[in-house]
Amino acid sequence: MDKIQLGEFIKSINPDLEIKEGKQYIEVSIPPSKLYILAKELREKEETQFDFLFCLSGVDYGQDLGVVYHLRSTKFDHVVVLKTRTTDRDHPQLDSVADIWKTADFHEREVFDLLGIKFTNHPDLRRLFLDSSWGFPLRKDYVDDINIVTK
Amino acid sequence: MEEKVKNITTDEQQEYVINMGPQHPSTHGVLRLVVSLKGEIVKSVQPHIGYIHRGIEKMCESITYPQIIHLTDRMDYLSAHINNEAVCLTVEKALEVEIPDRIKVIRTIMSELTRIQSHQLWWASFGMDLGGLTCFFYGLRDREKILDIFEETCGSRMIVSYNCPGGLMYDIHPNFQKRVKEFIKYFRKILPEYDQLLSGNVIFHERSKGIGKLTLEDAVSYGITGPSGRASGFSCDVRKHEPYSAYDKIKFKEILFTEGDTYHRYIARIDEMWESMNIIEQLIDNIPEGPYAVKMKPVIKLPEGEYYQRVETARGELGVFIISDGNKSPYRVKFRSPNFVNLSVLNHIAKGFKIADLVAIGGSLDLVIPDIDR
Amino acid sequence: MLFDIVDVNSSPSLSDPWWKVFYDFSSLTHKIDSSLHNAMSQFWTTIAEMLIIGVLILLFYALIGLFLVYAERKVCAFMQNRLGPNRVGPFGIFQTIADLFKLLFKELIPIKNADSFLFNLAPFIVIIASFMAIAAIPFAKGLHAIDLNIGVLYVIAVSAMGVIGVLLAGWSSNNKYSLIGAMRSGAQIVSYELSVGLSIITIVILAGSMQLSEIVEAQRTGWFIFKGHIPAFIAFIVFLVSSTAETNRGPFDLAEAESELTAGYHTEYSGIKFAFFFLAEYINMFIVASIAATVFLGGWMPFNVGHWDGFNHVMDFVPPFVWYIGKTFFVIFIMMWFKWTFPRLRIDQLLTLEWKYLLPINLVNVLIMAFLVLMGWHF
Amino acid sequence: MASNQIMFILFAAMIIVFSVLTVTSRKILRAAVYLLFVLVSTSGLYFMLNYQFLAAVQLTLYAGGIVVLIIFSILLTSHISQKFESSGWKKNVFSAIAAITGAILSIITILDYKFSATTEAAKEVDMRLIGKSLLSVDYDGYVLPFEVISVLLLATMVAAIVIAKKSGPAKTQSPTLNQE
Repeated sequence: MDKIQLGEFIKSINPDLEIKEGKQYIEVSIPPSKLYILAKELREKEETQFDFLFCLSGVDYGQDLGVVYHLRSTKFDHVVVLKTRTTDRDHPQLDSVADIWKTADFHEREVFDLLGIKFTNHPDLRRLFLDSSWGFPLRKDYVDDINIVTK
Repeated sequence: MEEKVKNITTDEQQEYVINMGPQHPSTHGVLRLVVSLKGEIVKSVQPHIGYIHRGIEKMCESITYPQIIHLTDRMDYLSAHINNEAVCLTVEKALEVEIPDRIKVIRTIMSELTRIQSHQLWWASFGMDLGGLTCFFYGLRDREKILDIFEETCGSRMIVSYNCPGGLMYDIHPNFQKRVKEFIKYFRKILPEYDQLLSGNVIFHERSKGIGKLTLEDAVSYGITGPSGRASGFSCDVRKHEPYSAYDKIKFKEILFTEGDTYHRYIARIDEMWESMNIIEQLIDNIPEGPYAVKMKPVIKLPEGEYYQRVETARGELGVFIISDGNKSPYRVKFRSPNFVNLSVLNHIAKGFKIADLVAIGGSLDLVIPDIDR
Repeated sequence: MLFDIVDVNSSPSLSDPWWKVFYDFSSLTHKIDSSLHNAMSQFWTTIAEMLIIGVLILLFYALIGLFLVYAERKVCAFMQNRLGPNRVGPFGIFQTIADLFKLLFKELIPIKNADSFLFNLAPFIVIIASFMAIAAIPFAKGLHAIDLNIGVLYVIAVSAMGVIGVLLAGWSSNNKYSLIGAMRSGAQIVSYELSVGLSIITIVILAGSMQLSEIVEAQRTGWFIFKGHIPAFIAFIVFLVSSTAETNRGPFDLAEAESELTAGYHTEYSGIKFAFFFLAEYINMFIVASIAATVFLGGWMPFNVGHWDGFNHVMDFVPPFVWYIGKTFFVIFIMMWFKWTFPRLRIDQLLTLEWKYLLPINLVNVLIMAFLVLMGWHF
Repeated sequence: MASNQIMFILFAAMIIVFSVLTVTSRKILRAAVYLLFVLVSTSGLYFMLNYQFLAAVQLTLYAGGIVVLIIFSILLTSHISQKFESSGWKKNVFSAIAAITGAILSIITILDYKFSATTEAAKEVDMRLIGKSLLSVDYDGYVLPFEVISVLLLATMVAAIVIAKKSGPAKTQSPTLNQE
């Protein structure tokens, strides 16, 4: 499937989704509550088979915290980008996809460590790089006068 | 006698936990593996990382794009050139700059040389992990030859920073082609020696065949890329699937196996060295004339948007994900580093094997710790 | 007598050429013994002889240790395209002496929560075991400290005691790596002792004696490795493999596998205590190599071929001590060659090799050898 | 005093001292090491008597074999910080009585035996003789005990393998380290 067909297909799964054709990949914005269901469907549907989560990045959008999932199918070689964001900066929570793609285990731990987003149902959500005395350094409002040299 | 009774304990307490690392000869850097053993059998491996976490992603948010290049060298220092290329390609893609063929060809040659030297160092240390200390010196001896070529052209041996957005830092040295050809000729003779020393050895076969099996399904699910993934049959070579630089113009094989054990991860890398030499031989005589860099604006600002570029480093797929808000420094940079992902599978495939196998499996995944920590 | 340094049975005959008489150390030791007897009482003679032998063996021990460390570094360097030590003295020959001083002056780090008595005892057990073994080895005709009539059995028995030191070291360090290393080493040495013993017994059957001097004497007409047909050769190979394993050297160096266990049982040792383990490893290598040389390669006997009298005369002219040392270093070189080319085995493969391959081969080999000897088919 | 006597006294003293230490030591591995010293000193006595075969067998079997096995099993089961509790006075009294009774019995037996003095020098043991008598079926041949012992050892080995193969409940396994 090419980008347009893929967009239409995803639209057919869930018509409420906001689908944008990016410069490279098709981008799907999705509310956190629907993320897990869609991810599972994309993984399992015969037509899509997104079995390879090649990148999972947490992003601080200023107001919101979000996660971007880059999915690829090893069979059809097509790519989709899922984006989700939550407005709750104090207790951000998203569903974990670690049981769909095992690689998400480490990636989600990294996001939790650096951005403080909690993933529900994650098998082993501990901090990865830093110890608990640190804040969440990839957030834009993170202040550390000692360790970070800003411009 | 009471102490005796106390000593007979539950199953959980019977686990014998040892810390491999952060300073341990087989972890090749500051990786700490908390290994639960039962006898010599590994029950679980919990990687503890972050000992050299430098926050490269955070640092990138406050520096300009050409400066980022120099940080990427420090991630996977053995694939320094390919890491640089990834960032350059992202920037060039975002700015929609047309890159002349000369730059593409030189970048490809340099990438493949980087891949060979990385595999040589891996072979050296892998041999050492298995107890064959001579391998280490053989591997390093040959790696020096490539580093010499790098030094002549890039001015630096390991942390090359040879790429810059829009092309290369400098033109190639006049001797470059000659020396690369000499190296290929030399290494074609030397590489069978590697087989004689290690791959042909019975003990090595016993130590590596059937050890740490990774199925195709798990490889895809865990996202294991590079030679480790291809040994399991996961066709994940970015050079084939999303060709960049000059890879669309040349012929080469994607090394694929189906067994996915330590032995085939090893063979995949050895074969990749042969394949890299083929690639270099196709290109080295046909470097087109032209400028070595495109004129770029003095201050590079990426248009607003999200850009993703994948490249194939020596260890797997490196993804560079840049979110730009139109400033001279990126809003968010994410490096999808292959080692970070490859490490996550260690517990899964090392379970149930012996502690000596854990070392072999860890060696066959070819982890570079600064790339894990970033 | 226990401290009888003289081999009474074989006094030199007058018909031998002068150099054979000259090379026979039994007359020299006789002379020393009798002159000491004349000078002092029986008691003080024994004490004096003990002292002389002790000092000589200590000196020899230190020299061999120093030389073997140097040799290992040079051999490994040449196998790895390096130069090896080349700064201290010509060709770096004083490098090991510099190392020795470094080890002597290094701090002995006391280990918290270690069993300090056993921790300090362990290196001594290891080194004493190798001391005791070296006493029974015939360096040349009439040149050995004690010539027991069960010499082979004695050497095997004593060299096996070194493992106790290794086990103690591993346990008393209170370090998990050390403990794993000690366990491996225990399992390994206890199993491989069988093969070492059996492969020597193969030759004992052929020689009909356990006395090392007699075994050497029996090889006057030909080394056992040639005399005993294929079984002797198989026994030699098995002995090489299993003795490499018994001395904890690569590719069987699981007890100190540095890529897995950092340094195994001697992880916590430093300074001179570490040097003891280090030295004992090399001396053990020397001991097993000299047993191989004595039992299979004719000890201090020169290399003679049938009726080539001229050739044989030239060979006879080379002093027996040189022959002995040459053969020993040949075997040591082979063991170093093993170490620097092979990757390490895993513990289960190591035990499989012993129990499933070497031991059955050995047992059958002993039977074949007994059959050969009974039928008188050997040379 | 002759050197022989000095050596004998030395060995005897070592045997006595280390025997006492073996039973009084509160750390199990130390006790095993003291036992090793006792056995090695005993083999020293054999060497003095010129029973070289016996001495070497003592070294191989007891010092090299049994003590290694004991140490090995201690390594598997006990931890370095472990100590024996000192036993109560009742136990002490009873063991003292048992020990003294044993000592009296052996002393009586030794005194009863008529040691005949001899002027002959100690004989060198002929290895061939030992080998032949071990396999001889004559009146003082040892082939029957030899075979009985080998059958016993075989049975022991089979039993050991059966126990090792049976994956028993976790409780029977050692807490520190299991060699598989």
